Amino acid sequence: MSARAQSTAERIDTTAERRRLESVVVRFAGDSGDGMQLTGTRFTEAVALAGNDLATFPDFPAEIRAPTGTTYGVSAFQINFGAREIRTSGDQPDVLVAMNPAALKVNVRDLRDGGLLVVDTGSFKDRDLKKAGYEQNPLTDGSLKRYQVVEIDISKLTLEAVKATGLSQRDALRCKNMWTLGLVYWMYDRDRKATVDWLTQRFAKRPELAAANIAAVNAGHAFGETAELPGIQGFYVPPASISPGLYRTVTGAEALSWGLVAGTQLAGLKMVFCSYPITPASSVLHALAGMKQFDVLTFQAEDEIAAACAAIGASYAGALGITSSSGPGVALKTEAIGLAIGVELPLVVVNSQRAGPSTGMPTKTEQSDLFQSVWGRNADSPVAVLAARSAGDCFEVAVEAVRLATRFMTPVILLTDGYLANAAEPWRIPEFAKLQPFPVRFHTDTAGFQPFLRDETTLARIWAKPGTPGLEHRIGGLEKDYNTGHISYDPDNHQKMTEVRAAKIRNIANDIPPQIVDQGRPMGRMAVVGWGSTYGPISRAVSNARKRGLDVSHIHLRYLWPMPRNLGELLRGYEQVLVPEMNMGQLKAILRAEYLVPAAGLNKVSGQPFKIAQIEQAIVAGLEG
Amino acid sequence: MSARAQSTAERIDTTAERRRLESVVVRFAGDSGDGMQLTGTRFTEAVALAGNDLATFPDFPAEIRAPTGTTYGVSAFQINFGAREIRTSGDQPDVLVAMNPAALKVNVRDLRDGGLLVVDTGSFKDRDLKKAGYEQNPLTDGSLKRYQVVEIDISKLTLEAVKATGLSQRDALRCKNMWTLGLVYWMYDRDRKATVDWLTQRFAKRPELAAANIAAVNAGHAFGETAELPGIQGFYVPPASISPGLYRTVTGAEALSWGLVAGTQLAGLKMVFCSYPITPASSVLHALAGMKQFDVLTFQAEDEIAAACAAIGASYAGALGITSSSGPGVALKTEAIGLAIGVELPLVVVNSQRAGPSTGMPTKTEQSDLFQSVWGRNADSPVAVLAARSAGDCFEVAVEAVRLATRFMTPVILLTDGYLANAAEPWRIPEFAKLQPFPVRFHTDTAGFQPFLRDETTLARIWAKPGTPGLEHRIGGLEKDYNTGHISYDPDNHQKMTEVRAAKIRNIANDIPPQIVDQGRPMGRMAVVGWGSTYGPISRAVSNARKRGLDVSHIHLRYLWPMPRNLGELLRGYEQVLVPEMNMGQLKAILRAEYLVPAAGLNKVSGQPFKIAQIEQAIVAGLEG
Amino acid sequence: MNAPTKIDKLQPKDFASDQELRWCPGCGDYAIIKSVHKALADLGATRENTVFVSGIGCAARFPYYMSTYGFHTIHGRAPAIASGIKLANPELDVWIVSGDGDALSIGGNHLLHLLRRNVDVNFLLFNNEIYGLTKGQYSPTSRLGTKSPSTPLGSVELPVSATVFALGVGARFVARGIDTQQQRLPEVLKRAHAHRGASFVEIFQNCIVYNDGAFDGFTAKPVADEAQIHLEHGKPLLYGKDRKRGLRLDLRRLRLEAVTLGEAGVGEADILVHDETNRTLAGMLAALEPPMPVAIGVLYCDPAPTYEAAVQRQVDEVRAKQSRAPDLDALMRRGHTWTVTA
Amino acid sequence: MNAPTKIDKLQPKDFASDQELRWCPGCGDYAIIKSVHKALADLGATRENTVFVSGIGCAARFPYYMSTYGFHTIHGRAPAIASGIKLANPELDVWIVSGDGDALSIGGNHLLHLLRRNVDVNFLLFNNEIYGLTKGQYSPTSRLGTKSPSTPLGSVELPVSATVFALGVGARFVARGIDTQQQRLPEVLKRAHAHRGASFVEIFQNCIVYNDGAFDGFTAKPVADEAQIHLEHGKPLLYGKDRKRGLRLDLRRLRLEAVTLGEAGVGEADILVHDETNRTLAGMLAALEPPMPVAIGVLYCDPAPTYEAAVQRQVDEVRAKQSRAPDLDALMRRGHTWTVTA
Ligand SMILES: Cc1ncc(C[n+]2csc(CCOP(=O)(O)OP(=O)(O)O)c2C)c(N)n1
Ligand SMILES: Cc1ncc(C[n+]2csc(CCOP(=O)(O)OP(=O)(O)O)c2C)c(N)n1
Ligand code: SF4
Ligand code: SF4
Ligand SMILES: [Mg+2]
Ligand SMILES: [Mg+2]
Repeated sequence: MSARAQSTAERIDTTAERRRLESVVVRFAGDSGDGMQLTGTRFTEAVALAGNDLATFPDFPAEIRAPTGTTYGVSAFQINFGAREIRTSGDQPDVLVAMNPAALKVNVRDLRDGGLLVVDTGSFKDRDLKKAGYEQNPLTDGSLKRYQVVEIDISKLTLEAVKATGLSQRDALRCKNMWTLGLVYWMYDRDRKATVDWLTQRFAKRPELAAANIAAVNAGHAFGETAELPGIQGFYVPPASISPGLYRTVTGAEALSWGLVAGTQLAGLKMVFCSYPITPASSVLHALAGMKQFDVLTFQAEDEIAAACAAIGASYAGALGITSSSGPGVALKTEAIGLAIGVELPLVVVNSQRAGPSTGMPTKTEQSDLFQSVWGRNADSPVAVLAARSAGDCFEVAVEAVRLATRFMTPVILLTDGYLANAAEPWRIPEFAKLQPFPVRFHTDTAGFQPFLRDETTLARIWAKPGTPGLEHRIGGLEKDYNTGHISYDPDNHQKMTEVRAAKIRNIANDIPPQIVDQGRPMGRMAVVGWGSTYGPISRAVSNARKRGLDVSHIHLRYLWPMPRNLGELLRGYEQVLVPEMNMGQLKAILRAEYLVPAAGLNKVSGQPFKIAQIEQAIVAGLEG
Repeated sequence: MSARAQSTAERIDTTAERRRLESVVVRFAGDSGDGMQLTGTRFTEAVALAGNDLATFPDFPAEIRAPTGTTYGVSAFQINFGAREIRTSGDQPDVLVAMNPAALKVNVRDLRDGGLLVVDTGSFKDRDLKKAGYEQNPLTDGSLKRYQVVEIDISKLTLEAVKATGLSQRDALRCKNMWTLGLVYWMYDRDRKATVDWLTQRFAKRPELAAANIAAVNAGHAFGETAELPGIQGFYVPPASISPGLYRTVTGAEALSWGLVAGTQLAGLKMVFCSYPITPASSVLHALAGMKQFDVLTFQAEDEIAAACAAIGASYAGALGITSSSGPGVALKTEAIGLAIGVELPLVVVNSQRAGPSTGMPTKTEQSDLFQSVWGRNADSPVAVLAARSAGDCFEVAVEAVRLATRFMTPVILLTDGYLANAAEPWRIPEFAKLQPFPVRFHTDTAGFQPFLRDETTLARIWAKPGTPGLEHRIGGLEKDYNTGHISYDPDNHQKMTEVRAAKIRNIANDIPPQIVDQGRPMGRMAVVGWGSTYGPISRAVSNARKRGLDVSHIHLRYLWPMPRNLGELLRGYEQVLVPEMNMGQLKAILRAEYLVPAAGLNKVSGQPFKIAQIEQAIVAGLEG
Repeated sequence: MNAPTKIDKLQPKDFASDQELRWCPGCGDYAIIKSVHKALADLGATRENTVFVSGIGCAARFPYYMSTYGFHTIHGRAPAIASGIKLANPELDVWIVSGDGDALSIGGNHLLHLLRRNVDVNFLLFNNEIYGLTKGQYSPTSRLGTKSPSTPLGSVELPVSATVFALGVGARFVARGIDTQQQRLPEVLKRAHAHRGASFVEIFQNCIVYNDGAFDGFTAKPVADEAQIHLEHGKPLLYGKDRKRGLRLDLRRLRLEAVTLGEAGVGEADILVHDETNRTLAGMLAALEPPMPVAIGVLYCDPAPTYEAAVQRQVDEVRAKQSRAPDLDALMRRGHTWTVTA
Repeated sequence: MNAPTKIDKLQPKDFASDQELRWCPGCGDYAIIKSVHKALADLGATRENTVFVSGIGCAARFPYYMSTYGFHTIHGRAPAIASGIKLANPELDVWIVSGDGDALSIGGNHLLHLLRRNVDVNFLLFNNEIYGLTKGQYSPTSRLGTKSPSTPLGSVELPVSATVFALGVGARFVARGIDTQQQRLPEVLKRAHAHRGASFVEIFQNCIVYNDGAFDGFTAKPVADEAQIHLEHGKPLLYGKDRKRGLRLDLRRLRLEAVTLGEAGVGEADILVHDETNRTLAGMLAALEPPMPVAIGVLYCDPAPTYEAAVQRQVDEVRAKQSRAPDLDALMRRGHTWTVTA
């Protein structure tokens, strides 16, 4: 199947003279004031419109606005795009654009040997070098000889390009990023039109800025075409074979927000989304705060405990309460989640994981809250735990979380991470009408009513909401009698209730699809088992290993608790089980505990996603070593 | 070895005419206003003084002061005492004293078939029966025919006995419990003197009450001697063989408090104990609030979070911060514990577990916070986890918790439970001078100082306290550079720091004794592995099974994380591993995850301790089934 | 809060649930629940639209004893849970019952924000100046020197005043009642209910077991008349058996002083008139402690828009602007999209 | 708090750590840290006995930039951690630095109890009326209608006033400062330091990125003189360029009114005199908002015994009563014991 992307713009065919590439990894790096995220986002769009598959990795500084020119103020955006299926943002950039010495210093070690390094010499003044902590000028001291260095005075060229618009020097220099983008557009033969349109719209009220930025894009592009600099060469990356449909780029935070809205709409419920800001979870709050038309209320609570409790209150009153945070904030919600388990109310808890322990590295990614999700509560307190594997997958998983929470009257923890939240990827937009509705039926029958009547199949209790005449009842965190719902301290009853709570959650396994094997055989020498945002690198690493002829399969879990009912048997069919995780071995421990399979861990806890090569090496070592 | 207990009182030898018993289980049950806990405590003392081994189980109502005569207002105290080693409070009472119909209703089902049931007919009026929810009088409807029922109008006999003291009827009736105690003293030939002394002292300011109560004890005793009621028969329970030494009875809460004081004294530190009241943890706060002479400060914080944080602040400032709570309260401390892990400060977290989830059954016992302790935090956040097996063991474990916290600069979670906290057991009092001191050495050397300098062996960081000139430094929850301690977002550094935090805790395994086998062979057909307060019933069940000739061993863990370094190998030496727990299988999961041993669970979640028979049956089923 | 009037109005007893009351015999909570039953009956409340929410504590057992909807939650968090309930369904008539520990120790922050946000609920704080349920430890309202299991030598912390706190965080309705005042308390509760927005009512409640007689200093029969001042908006601040005593503003020291009519030239004109809408006066009244008379009744009432109404208004405005049903498909297709064909 | 005087007193710059300041260029925090350095130098503070404790937020980065001891803890909990520090070592001079979210959103309850208990620390609240670190969401002090990422249509909650709150929960020292007032702010900090017990200082701090100019209404040069009133104990409440404006008590409405000397018969005698020890006056001053002048300086100062001293006193008393070293063996042997012999 061959795919072709149609954008509104006409594509000029200049492919003839260009070198064809299957995929390429570009990283834009500069000061946080240099607009690298914006540059990356625009480039992503252009690349997507050209029909490439792609993956991105935005890497923000921890500080809001670090002093200009410092290493900790460096902001970077990496994109991997290609003519084949792209599964990660790329192990190593082929191209690094460094807008200043600090950006160079922080990023250059990642560039592949022989890679292209574009630097703005206009920002390599002595002061700039000192701020970045360089003793000597790296452009002249020979330290960059492993790379193909292209020095351009982008600052000066930009100033010239936008002179006509009469901007102040300061404002004019802010167009540097667009000049650079223009140059890169030329290099990869990507269309400027979408960017030009976007700039026009963005600066509708300040046309001089629009003009200047557009002039910069065009000048950068023209520079590529005319300046015959060694290294600045035209490439061609053909479109990828992508399933047909309507596409957009989406971040995990966006897809998650839309998925939650879709889910509550499918359930026929009002959403009360309760959160307290925390990096990297806040973007979901921000997105939903702007979606009031869907009967979405957002509540910025005084803290995470209040957020969880307000969500529980909302569910009690017959809406769907959702709460969202990151690890340390979810830790604070623990006691409240216990209440939701005890009173058996639906609740969705979104955890955008970040590097810990404690405050850790808030802007860096990690998947180390799995233990907390599955087992991190006092008492026997089972809940369902799901994880999204990619930005787009966040949508589906969010819908599923809402479905399970309402169907089983239980909290559901949905795990994403800082990487998923921020990374953008192309996404085939679903059609709402094609999603299966799962309308909630509130209990209204007064005959034989008690609040803990259970559905025989799901074991879920009924949902009787305040305002319903004749169903007045009291619930609470104390143990309840199985038959009447009243407070009970009876020993046998507590045993029975504990068991039914556990059975209800275990039962979910009968309501979810059996585990499929993503790649490879359903048995064999090795299964690589992953969850969450490691999907991309695992998938590519397994592909690569399989191309080498190794007998290895990839299994990726969406359901972390309960696990799919066939998983134990499936895993027992492999000689080795390798579990790559961005933590010290949490899924590994759960798999071992559940299935007694000798799962081994591959653990990366650096705040950075896995590189494909790391996983590939581990597979090879396991099978050939 | 034969043992003889010497009390201040002379023992009258009436053993000749009495039936000899190896052990006996008595339960006193009555209204919460009837003074059953006091009765039990006095009886415990008399029995201990007589040289028996014993174990008790106090069972309070959940309400502060439930209305008289209701079933939920029933308070009970069970004691198992004997001429042999006593390991539990007994599966089934041999004797039940029921002071009113409600007490009968709640407790009678536990009495063994043929057991002795003593009821106060004076409290079996129609109103009393109705309050207890009896439609018919159980004394006359034949429902008690499986038991040997002894009906005595204790109310009336007590009134007569104390008439001379001129007390009001109300006050006089309050002596009923002492009358009953007198009767039971006679039955088991236990000395009244300690009780008489105690009453005299207790009511020193109200001699008429002392006189009345003493008269009641004596009258009950005399009644036993004279009234030839069938069933009221004299028994003789010879002293047990007990290691020599000075003994007292102690509750877990007391022993724990003393152990924490001993530990901080051995470390040479001031203790700052920070807590927020919660059942069943408050008693430790209460005990320590009265121990100011030992440089113990207690801080009743505004909530559990503040309590944990204040303890961390105290440790930062160079004292030992300790915080104590129960499951839901410990859940709230999670984020703060993460901070202590991140900044590597000593902290002891005591969790007196209770039945959950959520508020659950606050007055009932459970051991379901193991997951929370070992794995219940966001991020990779290892801490040490210890558990006490008995009231007396709380002392030793508390000392050990302080030792590990200060030696390894880490939070240590110490698990007890509601049962341990309240149950009293005889305890050989340790001598403080014989305990090994482990004085803390604060860092003072300014040369090459940085706050995260580590000890090569323990990997613990140094402890440099504010007030020390030249060591001014900043610490915090953000990731720290391994070498300088400054904030670091470096990927490799985070990996290294995560690994060193994990290694430091794993290292503790080299600092603790290897796991011993409590009973049985160090390999064989089955190991029964327990932790915490299940020690008693497991121990007896394994003894019983071994007497039947079954090849079964008992292993009881004090160190839940890290586990003793020989444990994996040890467990692999058994064909079966059975893990009885008062939860749904938490240690079981950890053992499976750690050692891939096919541990099987025996799970009781009823808010009540295991019965010996339950465990014995499971052993038999496993080995013979 | 809606209070639909029905033809056959419910009686006080109709608001009792079938559960046996399990407070200690003699506990002040028995009297309070009676007043609540009466107030609800007087208001013509319905069971189905009334929700009682509580945290943990003796007071917090309250919902179990009501025949309305009820939610016994976790310690200190009832305000947050109630906020969620009101966001989900602003039509419900929500009452929160809390103790001094629940409301002002662990729950202080949630109460602060509930009052500040002005969520339309009635918050009843049963202040017994002790932790009842956990067996008698001192609480944030316990007086200095309180001996308790955790403070065997007496507490050393200055207590917080519930009403001064409520005013300080911006509450728009602040009132006080006494458990045993079976005539007055229902009236205060009805005022609280009538107020749109967060209504804060402190009720002095005797804990017979752990803090018996804590309020005798101003509630005991013999002293009550002289030790309490009952506030009425627009009426002079007079009190005492013969209403001969009154409160005057000491201008020099900017504080209230107790004076006697007819003595030292004090006339009616010297006596301050109660103005519920004056926060400064409310603050001074709230701070009165024996030997000054303790202020009972509505200290402050000055309505402002409620939180949930404002939130809902934003939603409604957005929805009103939409020409057609909100369309998730359209939203997801906003911005740049592209089509891939086979 | 101890402040040993040394021969070679440290200079302001000596209190800076070796870490580069990482606030946004132009952030008000730069000005504040300068004032703190100056105040410490003036006080003759030592680095080793000074501890800066903070929660999380931009403001909370403060400790890293000080050459003293420092503890950057978790969001909202600095008051609790500081309490533990003071219990362990009352000799330390503890400063807490917090933001409006840290102190009044997640940390409101801990601040309440810190102030109520009167722990001897200095609490500095950098109020920028926004969540800086998490990129600009509204905070509990943000004004009604604040547009932020979480309130795109404007916030609908009434803000809490930091100083009114502090007074409401029983703080014994309440003051205000402005980031850029490099002369005045150190003086306020020194007063806070001199006060034994919890000192609460609200500092208006400009967040140039997310809430730029929030306080321009009363801090901008052209308006400052007429829009601020600087409080001095015992001095009349006058303000304005020529000190012609003053505050008078409107007796009928029991509130402050702004008057002009010489106009409408207003004389010096009509102007209230500032009395730091009067809580009612402090409350009225704290509540002043534009167009009334904003009160800057020490609003309230009325010392009471500190918490940690009272706690320590109980310990000392117990220990003094002990004739010999405390004996754990004796304690464990108290009550009934028995000996088992072999
Ligand atoms: C998280 C948590 N911490 C502590 C407790 C224990 N606890 C229950 S109620 C209570 C305080 C009760 O005092 P108050 O709120 O004044 O209510 P009262 O019992 O006096 O009515 C405490 C500390 C708990 N249930 N949950
Ligand atoms: C438990 C927890 N919740 C949330 C956060 C995220 N967070 C960090 S700082 C902050 C608020 C910052 O605002 P403020 O206290 O006003 O300080 P500022 O940055 O404005 O100085 C938040 C919500 C966190 N770090 N920890
Ligand atoms: S302990 Fe006190 S507050 Fe609780 S029920 Fe008993 S009397 Fe009432
Ligand atoms: S975001 Fe605002 S408060 Fe934070 S450092 Fe920047 S300017 Fe300062
Ligand atoms: Mg109370
Ligand atoms: Mg702020």
